[in-house]
Amino acid sequence: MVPLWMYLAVAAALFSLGVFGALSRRNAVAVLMSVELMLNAVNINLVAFWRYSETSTDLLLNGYAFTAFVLIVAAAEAAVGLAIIITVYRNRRSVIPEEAAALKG
Amino acid sequence: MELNAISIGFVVFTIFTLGGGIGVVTTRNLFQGTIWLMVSLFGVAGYFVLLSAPFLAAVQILVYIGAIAILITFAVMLTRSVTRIKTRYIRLVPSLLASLALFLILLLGVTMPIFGGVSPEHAPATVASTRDLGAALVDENGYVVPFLLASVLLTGAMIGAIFIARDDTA
Amino acid sequence: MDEICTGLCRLMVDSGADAGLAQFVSLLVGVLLVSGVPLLTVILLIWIERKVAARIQDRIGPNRVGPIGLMQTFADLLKLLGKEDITPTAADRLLYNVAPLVSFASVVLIWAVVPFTPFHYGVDLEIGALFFVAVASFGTLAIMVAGWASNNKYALLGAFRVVSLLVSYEVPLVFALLVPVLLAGSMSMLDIVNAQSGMWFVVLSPLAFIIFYISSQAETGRAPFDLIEAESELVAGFNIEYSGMKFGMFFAAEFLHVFTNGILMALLFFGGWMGPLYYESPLIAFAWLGAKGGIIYLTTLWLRNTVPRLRIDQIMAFNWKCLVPLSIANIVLVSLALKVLQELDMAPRQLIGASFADMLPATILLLLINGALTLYLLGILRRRGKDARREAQAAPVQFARATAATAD
Amino acid sequence: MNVLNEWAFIGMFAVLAPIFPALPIVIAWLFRPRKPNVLKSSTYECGVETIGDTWVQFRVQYYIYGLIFLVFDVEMVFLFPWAAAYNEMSLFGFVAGFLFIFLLTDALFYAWQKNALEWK
Repeated sequence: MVPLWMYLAVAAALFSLGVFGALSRRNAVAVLMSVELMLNAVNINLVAFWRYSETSTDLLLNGYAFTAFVLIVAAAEAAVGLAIIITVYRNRRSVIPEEAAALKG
Repeated sequence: MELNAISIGFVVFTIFTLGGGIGVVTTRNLFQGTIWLMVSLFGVAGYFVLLSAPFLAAVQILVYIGAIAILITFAVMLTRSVTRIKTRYIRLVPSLLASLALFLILLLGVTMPIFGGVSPEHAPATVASTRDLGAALVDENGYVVPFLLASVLLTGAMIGAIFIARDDTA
Repeated sequence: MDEICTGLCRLMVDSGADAGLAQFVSLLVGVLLVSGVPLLTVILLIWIERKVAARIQDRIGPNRVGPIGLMQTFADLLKLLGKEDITPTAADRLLYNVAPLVSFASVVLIWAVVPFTPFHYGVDLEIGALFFVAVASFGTLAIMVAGWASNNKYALLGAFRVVSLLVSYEVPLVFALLVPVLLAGSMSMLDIVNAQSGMWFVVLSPLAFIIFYISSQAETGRAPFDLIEAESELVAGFNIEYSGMKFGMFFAAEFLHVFTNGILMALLFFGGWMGPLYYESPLIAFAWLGAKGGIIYLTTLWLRNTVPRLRIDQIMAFNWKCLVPLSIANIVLVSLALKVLQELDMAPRQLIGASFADMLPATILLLLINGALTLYLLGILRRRGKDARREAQAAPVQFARATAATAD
Repeated sequence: MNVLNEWAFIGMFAVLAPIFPALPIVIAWLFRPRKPNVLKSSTYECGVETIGDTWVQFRVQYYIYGLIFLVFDVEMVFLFPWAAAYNEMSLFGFVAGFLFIFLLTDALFYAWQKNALEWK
C-alpha cells in the first residue's frame, strides 16, 4: 500500500505548480488552466483522506461527496470564466488579465 | 514501498500528473497546454482508481477530457491573439520563489504525523460503493442540500455564461 | 475470463514461476483474448460494410479477392502498407501521429467491459455503463487533436463541426443510458443484462432505445449525421491531411465503433445473451449476443445508405429542441411510473431475477406512457411541419432566402 | 478477482489498446516509400495556396453548444449514482432527484428562449 503522505506530497507539488502558473502566466486562459490544476490537487487530498480514514466504510462519504461537489464547481468556474474571457476579448481584443480592468470594483 | 500493481500505478500516474502540470505552466502554445492539462488530469483520475473511487475517476475523465478540454479548446480558438503576447510570463522570479516556498511548507506539513484518527500507512479494506454515494446524496441526513444547491449553481452558471457569451450583434 | 486467468496463474505458480510474474502473464493473456474479438471483427466488418453498401446501391461489391471477396480487406491492408505516408510540414508532428492511435484505442477499450456470455467477460466494473461513455470521450478529443495538429483550415473547421456535433449528441445518449441503469439499479453491464430476465428494456422503454440508437448513429458520424465526411462541403473533414495507414486507422475506428454500438445496444436494451437455450452452452449465449448486435448493426448500415445528409443547423436543432427534451421527459416519466408501481407493490423492487409475470403490470404501464409521449411528440412535429409548409407556400422567395441564411 | 485486479486488467488493456493500431503503422513505416517534396508536404487546400494562419476566428456558437453540453455532462456526476440507488430509494430522495432534473431543465429552457440553441 502506498502511504498517505505520498499522495499528499504529489498533491502539494501539483498545487504549487498551479499557484506558479496562476501567478506568472500572462494569458487568461492559461491562468484558468492553472486554477484547474489547483482544484485537482485539492481533490486528490480529499479522496486520499477519505480513503485512509476509518470512516470510509460507513455512509460518511464526506471526502467522496466533496470531490463530486468540487468537480461541479470546477466545471461551473470554467464555463463562466471562459465566457468572460471570450467577451472581454471580443470587446478589447485582449486576453491579458492586467489589461482588463473593467471588472474591478 | 514494495513492487506491486499499486506502486507501479502510483509511479506512472505521478509522472502523468506532475509531467502534465509542468507542461501546462511552461508551454507557449495554448492548445498544447490544454493537452498537457488533460494528461495531468488523467493522472489524477488514475489516483482516484488507486484510492478505490472508480466512479470519481470515470466522472473526472467524462467531465474534464470529455467536456472541459473541448470548451477550453473552443475558447482558445475564439480568443486567438497569442501572437500579440510577447512574453510568456510576468513576475517570473517572485512567483517561482513563492510557489517553491509554498511547496516546501506543504511538504513539511504532509510528512509530519499529525493526523489524529487517520491511519496513514494502511487504508481500510472495504469502501463504500457508488450506490451508497447515490443514496447519501439524496438522504435527508446526507447531502441533499448541497445536492440541490449544486443544481442551482449549474443552472446559474449556464444562464450567466450564455448571457455573457451570446453575441447580440450577429 | 476469470477462471482462465486464475487457472493459468495457478498453473504457473505451481510450476515454480514468480507469483507477480504469473499474475502479469495471466492478465496479459486475458487482455489479448478479450481484445482479439474486436480486432478480428474489424477485418470482417470492412468487408460487410462494403458488401452491404454495394447491394443497396445495386452493385456487386468486392468479389475478386478470395471467395465472394472475403480476402479484400487483407488486400487493402497490403496496399496500405505500401502507401506513402505524408506528414505535412506545417503539422504538429507528435500530436498528428498520436491522434489516430487514440481514436482507435478509445473504441477497442470499450470491449473491456462487454460481457460476451454470463461467464465470459473481461471485467465486470461497478461503473461499467459510465466507463464506456468516459472512454468514448477520448475519441472526441482525438478528433479535435487531429484537426488542430494537421494545421489546415479545412481540417480544423471540420474538427470543430464534428466535435460540436459529437458533444451535442452525447447529451441524449447519456440520458437514454440512464434508463437501463435506473431500471437495473446498477451500472455494471452484467447486472444490466441480468435485470432483463423478466422483460427486455426495449419493451419497457422503447423511446430510450430509439434515442440511444439515433444519438449513437450521430456519435459514429453516420448518415444522416455524416458531417464527419461531408465530402462535398468540407473536402474530407478533420482527417483531410491524413494518408496511408494513419487514415486507415481513423476509418477502422469508425467501422468498429458502429459495430460496438450495435453490441452495446443489444446488451443494454435487448437482453444481451438472453434467448432460448442460452444457459445450455456459452456458445449459444455468445451467438445470441452476436446475432442481436449484428442485426442492429445491419440496420445502421441500411440507414446509412438510404437517407440523405442533414444540414448542420438542422442537426443541431433536432438534437437540442427535440432529442434532449424528449430524453429528459422520458427518464422523468419512466422513473416516476416505476416508483409509483413499486410503492403499490405492483412491480418488483429488484429486477435481477424477476420473472415475466412480475414485470407484466410495469411493462403495460411503461409502454402506454412511452406511446403517449411518442404520439405527443409526433403531434408537435406534424404541426411544425404544417406551419413550415404553409410559410413556404406563402412566400417562396423569402423562405428560400431564410433557409440559405441559416445554412452557415 | 478483487477490485484492484479488475483495474489492473483495465490498465493493461489501456496500455495495449494504442499498440494494436500502432503496429500496422510501424510496419507500414518500414515498407512505405519515402519521397517527400515541398509541394507534397504543403498544406492541402484544394490546390489553392494557403493564405494566413490556420487559426482563423470561429463563431461563438461552438462555445455555447460546448457550454450547454458541459452543464449536462456534469449533471451526470449526480444522476448516475441517483439512478444506481433508485430501487432502494425513499420517496424523499426520489423527489430530490426530480427537483435536480427540473432545475436543470430550466437552464435549457432559458437557452431556448434566448435563441442560444439556434445555429446562426
